[in-house]
Amino acid sequence: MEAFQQSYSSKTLIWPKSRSWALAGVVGSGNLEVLIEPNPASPEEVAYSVETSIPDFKDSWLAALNDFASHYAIGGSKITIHDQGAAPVVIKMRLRQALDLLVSNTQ
Amino acid sequence: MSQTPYHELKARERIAAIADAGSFNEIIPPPERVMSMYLPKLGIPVAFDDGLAIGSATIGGKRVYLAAQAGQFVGGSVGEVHSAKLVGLLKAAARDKIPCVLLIESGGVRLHEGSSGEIGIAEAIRAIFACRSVGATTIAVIGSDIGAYGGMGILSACCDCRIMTEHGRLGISGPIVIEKWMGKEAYDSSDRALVWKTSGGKTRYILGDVETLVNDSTSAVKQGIISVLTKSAKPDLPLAETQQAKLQARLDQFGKMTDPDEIWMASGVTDVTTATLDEAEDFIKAFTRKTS
Amino acid sequence: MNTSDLLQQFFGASASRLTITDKLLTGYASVDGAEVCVLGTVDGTYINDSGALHLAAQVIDCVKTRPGIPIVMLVDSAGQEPNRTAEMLGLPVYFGHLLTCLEVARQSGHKLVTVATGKAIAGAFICYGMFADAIYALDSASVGLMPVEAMSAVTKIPVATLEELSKSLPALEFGAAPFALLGGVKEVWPVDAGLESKLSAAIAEATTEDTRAQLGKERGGRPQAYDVQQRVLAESAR
Amino acid sequence: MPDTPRDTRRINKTARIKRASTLAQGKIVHHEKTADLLRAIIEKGDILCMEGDNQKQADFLATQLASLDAGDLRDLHLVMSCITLPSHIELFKKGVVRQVDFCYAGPQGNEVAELLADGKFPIGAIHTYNELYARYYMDLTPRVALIAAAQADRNGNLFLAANTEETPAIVEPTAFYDGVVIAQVNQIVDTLPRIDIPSDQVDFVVEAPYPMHLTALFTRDPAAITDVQVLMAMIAIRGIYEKYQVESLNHGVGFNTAAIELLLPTYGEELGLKGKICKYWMVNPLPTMIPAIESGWVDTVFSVGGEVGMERYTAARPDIYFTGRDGSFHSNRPMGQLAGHYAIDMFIGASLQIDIHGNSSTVSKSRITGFGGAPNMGCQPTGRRHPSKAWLKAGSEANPGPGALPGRKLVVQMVETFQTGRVPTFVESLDAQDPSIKAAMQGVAPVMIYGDDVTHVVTEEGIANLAACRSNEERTAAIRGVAGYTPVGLKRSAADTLALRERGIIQLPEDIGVSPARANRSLLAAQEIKDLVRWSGGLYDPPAKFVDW
Repeated sequence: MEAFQQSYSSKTLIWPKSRSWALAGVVGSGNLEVLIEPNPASPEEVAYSVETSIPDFKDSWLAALNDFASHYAIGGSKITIHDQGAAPVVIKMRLRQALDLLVSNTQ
Repeated sequence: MSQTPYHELKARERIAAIADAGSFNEIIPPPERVMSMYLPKLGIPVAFDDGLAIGSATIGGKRVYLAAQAGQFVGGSVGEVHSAKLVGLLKAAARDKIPCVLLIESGGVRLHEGSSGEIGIAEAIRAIFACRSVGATTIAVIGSDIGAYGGMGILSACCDCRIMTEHGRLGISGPIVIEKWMGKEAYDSSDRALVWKTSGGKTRYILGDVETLVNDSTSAVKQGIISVLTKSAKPDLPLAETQQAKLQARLDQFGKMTDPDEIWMASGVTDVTTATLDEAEDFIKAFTRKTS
Repeated sequence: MNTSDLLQQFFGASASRLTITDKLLTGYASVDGAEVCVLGTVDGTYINDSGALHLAAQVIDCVKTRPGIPIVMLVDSAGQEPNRTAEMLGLPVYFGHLLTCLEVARQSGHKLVTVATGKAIAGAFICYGMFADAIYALDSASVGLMPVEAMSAVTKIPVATLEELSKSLPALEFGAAPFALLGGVKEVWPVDAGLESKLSAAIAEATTEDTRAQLGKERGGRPQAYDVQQRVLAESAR
Repeated sequence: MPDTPRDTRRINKTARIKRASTLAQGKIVHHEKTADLLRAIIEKGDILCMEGDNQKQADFLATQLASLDAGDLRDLHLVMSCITLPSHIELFKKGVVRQVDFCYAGPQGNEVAELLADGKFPIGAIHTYNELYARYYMDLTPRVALIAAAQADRNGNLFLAANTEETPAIVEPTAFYDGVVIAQVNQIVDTLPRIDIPSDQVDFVVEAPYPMHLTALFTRDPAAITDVQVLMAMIAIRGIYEKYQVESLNHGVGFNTAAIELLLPTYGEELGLKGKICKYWMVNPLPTMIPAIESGWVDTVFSVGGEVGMERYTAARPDIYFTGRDGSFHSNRPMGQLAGHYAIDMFIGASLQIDIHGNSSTVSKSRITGFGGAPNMGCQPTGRRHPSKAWLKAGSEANPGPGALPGRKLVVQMVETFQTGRVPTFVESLDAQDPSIKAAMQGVAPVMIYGDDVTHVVTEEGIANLAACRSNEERTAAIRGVAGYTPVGLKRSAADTLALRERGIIQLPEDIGVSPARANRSLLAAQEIKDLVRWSGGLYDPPAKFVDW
């Protein structure tokens, strides 16, 4: 297991009134779960926290997380990830799904 | 866009599809981070919900408690937190006398948490009977490839009702365990056709172990749940005696058979090949027609 | 200790009234002069569909013919029998039926007391013994999910790691004492120590409330279970 | 030298046959006498061919051969397309093999690597299929061939059923150069459905006690296709199939291309591509093609081999598949490979490793697999002269020059940037370049497909058009541009990537109108094996290991 935290600047997310969190994905082989929660203290930053079962992959993680922070407005949120060896494409897919779930009105 | 089959959905997607829109109110939601204390010590990633989402909801307008297991997370296995959430929910159902619907996808006790999950399942079984004795219907929905095995197989068998799809499997020992025990000649676990014929929804339906067999779609599963929400099987002497006779008759009639197809045929299915491919509705119709 | 000595310890001379068929124990005996119904497994046998049905028949008979007498369950079974045809015939449903019969008994006022006398492993323990109002184990009994070696083989976690961890996590340890720490067993009894009177007292104090989670918390073996259960009950009541 | 005899092989063959004559009734030998037959026929130093590929195996004969004592089998030179069975490996362990020339060792790849490390695997060369078949007519003609057929009649005529595969390619050179052909058959019958190999070319027939082993190698369960693979399939359809109007093609066996097959009736239909692309196929009867065939996408399919469970379906679709006069499916490996070499617009397949030059390989130090047929198709056939739309368009993008071909076959590598377990697909240098591996191959690294032959690399990130690159540096930058978050990809420069994107050499999903949000399994025409059975009208009989109902 490896754990690390990293913050990146990102445009401020307009937090929906009805929701305080969103979860996407499941922890399982080659998969991960992403929990996005508000972090109003830092509106222009996203704070990532990652726990992964496959170590020595931090460079790729950070590159993918940084890309996501620059492509989407997620400032003012903290994102926690539990990972069991997901490929970067899955990481980005789940981040996007969590964001979609958050801003959509469905549950 | 076609509807995603029930067996392909993840636990939370199942809840979203089965509960009336917007009605699910999660108990101990993910941000609460009530997670396994065992897995981190074993170097295994944890899940925010420990592989079980629980809450209250309405289904077809009727209030229920609802739980869904995440089969992807350590095989849907039942550890200490997972089982405690389940037990709490069942006790709440007994207290409030409302139905409890379990969307099951589990290989049984989580070995990584040792006897803790085993006792948890035993407690959950006690709680199921507490529900049954007050008429709070307990419903096990089994429609995933992982199915309901081990302790969760036993637990499912204790519910008032079981709803299965042809993808669901209900058993105790899994095919790999049996293959190791009996040898590949007796049970080839890679022969999935045999595995499903042994434990799958259709055979369970034929033998009368499930209330209803439904198509592998969320709408069919939801309809199935609605159709049994008011059914209950209070544990009393007549029920026990009827079941005793039925299970004895099953042993007498089929006990010497080894091939599930034999059971199908002896139960009145004339065209096994077609019946194997049939959707649940056609299967039920064909089976009822043949046997009536 | 062999089976007949053991039964002697629990039931004195009345043990002779019990029957063992295919390593399944059934019948009626007395404990401290009071009649009880007995069902159980012996010699670490595997329990299968017909075995479960055999025990269920005993429970039904008891409810019908001996209203209200206590039911004593003795457990010495290595597990459910891994067998394809038993699975095909619906083994979980047979076990579920046995449990249903026991619930019928409970509802009809029969007290249910279990003593794990030998192996009390996995499904074999779940399918009747663990369903009792009160559960005890002899100190010599092998109680738990599975031995550490077997757990290691399935989880791919080295035996040494599991053994080390089990010092702080009794759930990973195998045996009656750690199982008691989890609340799964109320009390561990030494063999040869007045088992009949212990059993008699156990029957007397048995109640239908399931207190295992609370015990597990008090004894430190299951630190999370009780609080989580309570929390669900509280949150759902809001 | 008029006295030098010029018929020694014929005389030798006569002697061999005579030695075995007491074991046979006519050409028929009882299976219990198989070991004796092999002992009587095989001589020291023989070039011995054992039939077997990634699907069909002369497994009974191979097992019988492996049961012989080392003293009975000396100094053999094995020629065989695939080293697949434990009994093949057994011969090397016994130390009776002087040299082996082969194509592919997939299932035994780890064993081969171990034997190689122990110096017990004397490789002549690793070939592509047609390359080895060609050498059967030149310097590697078998002295004895052990082959497999479905049925024989009492005269020794053979019926090969769906899996003709390479049997004729082995039998013909052997039989016409005085070698001995021994066939194992599932059954001896009075009358064959059709004759695929005439008895003239067969010396002995053994009815094996069990049917030959057949692997359902080309069956891909749609349930295992991921959303990411759907995304890649969408990218490939828009960025390559549609752009070049690919009419004739070969697909590899992976889930990536299975996803494409299952998107044709949905996504492809929506793009209006039916009748414009994917009409002529050189592929085995892939179950995942059933929906496309049933929706009228496909004109013809020719195959190198059969596929377990597709017998009734193929027989019922003779407009699509090649079938015999008996009505059943027919295949032919060398001819299929030939078609895949000369007559297709596009080859598309996957690989385990791709380096920064576009070279790919499936070989690692712990696993020696070889080539099979991919290089025959994943290459530029410089002997091709007939034009097609796709061929000309791809040619127009490639390096211009007075001596250049006017057209180009599309050779597409379709890979996820990471394999399972987060092993990067893109590497600076292939494992195949390892000195110990090269040493065993006379200094030549076992490259599956060379970068110079590859026209496109497709990943979940986008498409790199390698053919349109004008320098090696550009090609490397294009590969890095689609290599995602692999170490190779992390080394890209944003400026290079942007410049290549402006020239259309790198294309991201949005550049070709692909919305990743739509990349979902629900877009597949079939989501599980049972859907394929339904599409086939019940004609497809999936093997038991693919059934979950």
